[in-house]
Amino acid sequence: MQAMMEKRAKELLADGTVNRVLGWSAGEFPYDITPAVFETAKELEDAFVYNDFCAANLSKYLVKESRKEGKILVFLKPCDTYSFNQLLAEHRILRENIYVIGVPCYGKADVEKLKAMGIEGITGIVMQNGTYTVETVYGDQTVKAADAMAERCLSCKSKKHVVYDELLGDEGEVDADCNRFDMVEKLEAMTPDERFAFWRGELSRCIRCNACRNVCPACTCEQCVFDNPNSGVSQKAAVTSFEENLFHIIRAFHVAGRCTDCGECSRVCPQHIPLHLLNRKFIKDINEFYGDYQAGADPEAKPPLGTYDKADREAGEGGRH
Amino acid sequence: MQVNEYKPKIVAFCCNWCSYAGADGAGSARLAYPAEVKIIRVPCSCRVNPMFILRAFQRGADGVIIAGCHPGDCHYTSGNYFTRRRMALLFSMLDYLGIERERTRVEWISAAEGAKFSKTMSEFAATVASLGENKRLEDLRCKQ
Amino acid sequence: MKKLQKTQLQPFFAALAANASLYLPVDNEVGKAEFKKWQDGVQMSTALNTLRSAKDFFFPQTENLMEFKMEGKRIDVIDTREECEDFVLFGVRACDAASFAILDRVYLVDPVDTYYKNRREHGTVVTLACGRPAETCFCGTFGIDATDPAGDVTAWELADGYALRANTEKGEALLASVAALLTDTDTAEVEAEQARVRAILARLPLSGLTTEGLGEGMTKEFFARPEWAALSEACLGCGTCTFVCPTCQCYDIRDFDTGHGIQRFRCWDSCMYSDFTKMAHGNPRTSQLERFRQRFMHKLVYFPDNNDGIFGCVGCGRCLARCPISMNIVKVMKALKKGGAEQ
Amino acid sequence: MNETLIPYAGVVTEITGQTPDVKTFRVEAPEGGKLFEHLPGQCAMLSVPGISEAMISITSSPTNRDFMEFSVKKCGCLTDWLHAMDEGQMITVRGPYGRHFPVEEELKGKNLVFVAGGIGLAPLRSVINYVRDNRANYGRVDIIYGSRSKEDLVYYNEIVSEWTNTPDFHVHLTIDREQEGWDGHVGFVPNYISELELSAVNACALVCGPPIMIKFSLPNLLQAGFDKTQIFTTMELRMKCGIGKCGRCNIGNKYVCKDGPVFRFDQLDELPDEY
Repeated sequence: MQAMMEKRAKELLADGTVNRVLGWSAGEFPYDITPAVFETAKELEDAFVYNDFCAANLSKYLVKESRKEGKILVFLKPCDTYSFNQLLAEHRILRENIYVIGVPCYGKADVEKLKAMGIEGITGIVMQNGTYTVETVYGDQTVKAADAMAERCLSCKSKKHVVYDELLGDEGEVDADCNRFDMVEKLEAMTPDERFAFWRGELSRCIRCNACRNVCPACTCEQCVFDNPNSGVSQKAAVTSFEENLFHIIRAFHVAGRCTDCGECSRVCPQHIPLHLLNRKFIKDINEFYGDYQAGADPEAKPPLGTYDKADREAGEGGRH
Repeated sequence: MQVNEYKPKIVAFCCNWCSYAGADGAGSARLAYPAEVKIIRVPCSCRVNPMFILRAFQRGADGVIIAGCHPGDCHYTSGNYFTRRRMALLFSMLDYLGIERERTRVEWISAAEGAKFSKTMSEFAATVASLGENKRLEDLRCKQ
Repeated sequence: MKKLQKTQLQPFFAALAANASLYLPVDNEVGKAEFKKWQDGVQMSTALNTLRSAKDFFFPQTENLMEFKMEGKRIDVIDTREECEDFVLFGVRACDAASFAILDRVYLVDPVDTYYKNRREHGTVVTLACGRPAETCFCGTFGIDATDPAGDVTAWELADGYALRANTEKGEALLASVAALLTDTDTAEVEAEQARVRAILARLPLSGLTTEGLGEGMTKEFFARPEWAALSEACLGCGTCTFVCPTCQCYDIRDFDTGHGIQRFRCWDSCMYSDFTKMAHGNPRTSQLERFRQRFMHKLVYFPDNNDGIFGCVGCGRCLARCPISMNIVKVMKALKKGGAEQ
Repeated sequence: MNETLIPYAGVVTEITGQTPDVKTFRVEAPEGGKLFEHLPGQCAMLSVPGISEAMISITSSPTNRDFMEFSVKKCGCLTDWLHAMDEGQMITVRGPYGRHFPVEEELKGKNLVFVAGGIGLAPLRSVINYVRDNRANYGRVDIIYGSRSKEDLVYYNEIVSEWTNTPDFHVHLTIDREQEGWDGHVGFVPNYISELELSAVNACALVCGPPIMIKFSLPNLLQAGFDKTQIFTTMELRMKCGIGKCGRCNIGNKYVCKDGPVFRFDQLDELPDEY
């Protein structure tokens, strides 16, 4: 797939369809891959990569990149296309300056999972036939790719690209039976005290680095409320447990109905806080309260918090309670 | 020695066009409502964003109630319908985080419903009083 | 040199904790190590390093500096400083131990930061030599020896126990306080362990990285380099690298109105944030490129300039592991060196 | 042990309007007298707890034994608050911070040329009054000061009643545009420098004003024969600690709060062209 993508990128650069390519650039190790803009065939040859560790969702970079001169080629995985559509619906990206190539994804790997198996000192990873042969300074180890799959990919909602100009590989399908709300339901089934204890344990680790916010394709405000010194909310330090709660409630609330569940927030959290469980709660509630809604599936759809129905339930009413 | 009875602090965000007038109505009809209820007038119930509610808790509130016009009667046509959706989600989230859901409430009270205002506030104050002090959304810095 | 039998580890912790609060790496809810207070039954993590650095103990993410009482036109300044309690940090790695020396160069130079100094004076650091370094490790680049870390006491994990060496008076006192649990030993076992680990360190992928061509006096050379554009392109402008970094020391001072007074607190800040240099009449660093450049120039040039050539990085590898987009100081160093070679 | 981050509380005993958006605040210790000593060009962190803290230059001369003065232009939360407050209000002050103008070193015995624009006169006023109080130690003094209009000239009364009457003080005022009731010079400061035919012999120049004024004044001073080692300026950036630790006011390896705010122009050349 990497070779095929590189070839198409070079062709589109050569025939002038696009003048830049937004993709992934290889790093020091097999897994530390950085999003990058390539301008020449040489740059692509030197660093372009597409493998199981290309986890970053590139769609948010288009907010900036699509406003530059010329057209840009972007490679989007299925879940990234939902973010793309959502950005489009919110007029945050300029569609006419973007050429989308959909690329298949069978689930991305999480190097933390390898490390949790005690695999350290990684110098190389050969990815083949569903297994990873991990070369380390302590000897080689073979791992099933499925065992190293990122948590978010284990409950992938869709392998279908909802938008593209061109598709490489086969079209996947929406998985209506994905069990992505399992953990939310598990939490809902707990007592309030247990839930409170669970979230205190998780949120108390927050270091307020803002990675979750900054990576989120739905967080594209010109100025975030948390960056406004007059809001009385400190941007960079959760001084008390209250502020930890406040930040995470508001962060999730501001993307409620807009979050496509791409899972980037949890992926980037340096403290491994399962932030997606907050977003998924909103998604699940919206589905239950106002009918099934998948942000980004249809750019023309009305956002659930931007509309209403006279027969809506009352706040605090119904549901599990 | 006299033991101080616990009185919850309650913030009531009241829509200017109905519930605030409802509070007035309660006053002129000499219908009592608990003194612990502090009213903040807002132009419409949908002016209340989640941050207002959380900050009220931070600053010492034990309960927060939003009072707006009855659905269909919004001065701005549809504001309260949006309030309803937002607060449905927010309250559910607070519950999800293990924060007592009874500390937050939305009620529709018209300008003519002074009696309802008085009754609702008394009831809410009693509910909150039974929960005791807000501990889960408190900010220790703001405690004396 | 002293030796502690492995079976005596918990009694050793208990003895230390009897005199002062003892903190050591412990696995948390998600199986990652973080420094936590020891109490009976708490097991030390076997992880190579903690997610967050140990700098919190001397330079916490937030701390109250003082309070103000405001009454009419009157302001009373209340000094809320308190003498810190004695504490012991066990299991600090060589990189983090080296970071304390870097923080000292900021906070203990005149005018001394008394908040930092207080904690530094009351803390005793027991370091633990690395046994199983990771691919992200490159402390050797900055002349740090993972097999012989600094600290008040240095410890080595051996097959059947721990070797302990006091390096300072504080360290001597600490070992003396638990002398009953220790036996004398020679350095042979430690030397064998060091040789084993040094052989691994030499095989690490970043073992060849040097600081050659970086450091003092390189401001003009690096400041306007074209590489910054590509390096900073994907940067999200979050504070992850800064907050997990053991040497990042920038802070913000903010006031919080408690309703009955004003608390002035200090919190970590990040030069990666857009408001870091924002003033009432504008922001001198308007782009992420400028902010990104500041972070790395500070560690690789400005800090060495002002500190006898010592770099503001200890090669702990946390930013390599944690950056959401996998951009980090190693990539920056390599790109700057490569760009320099091509020029 | 003293902690430099903990400020003194001082009383604002007098507030004088200088221009429509600049006021001068006189600050004394609650028991009277100065909160601390300083040297010309040094700054202090002024704060109203709960609002903000900011670095402001001390505009009074250290030779003033009774109080300190700060001239503040209204341009942000803290300064808005200061402008709205009444006399008798307390504020907090800590300092002094930064390097001062070398009044007892390089400047001593020299002819001095002061070049200022707008509020930029505030830090120089400290030096000017220091020179007036130690008149014998310095030679001829030229003060070139410009602002947008006559109303925007700070310390106007002090300039015309005191500075112009000091022996061998030559004050050259200018405003940007013609204005009724103004028969003085009209034009920008940098051009005025060239028109004045200043002598660089045994002289030093002290420049402070908006960045654009500094930028265009420098070549004209060089043209007049000044060397970069004879020209001093003072700068400002966002600061939090004032002691070179919080990490935000650096230009290259220099912190403006600690290594500045006073820089000699040849020193600035060593720094990267960041701003």
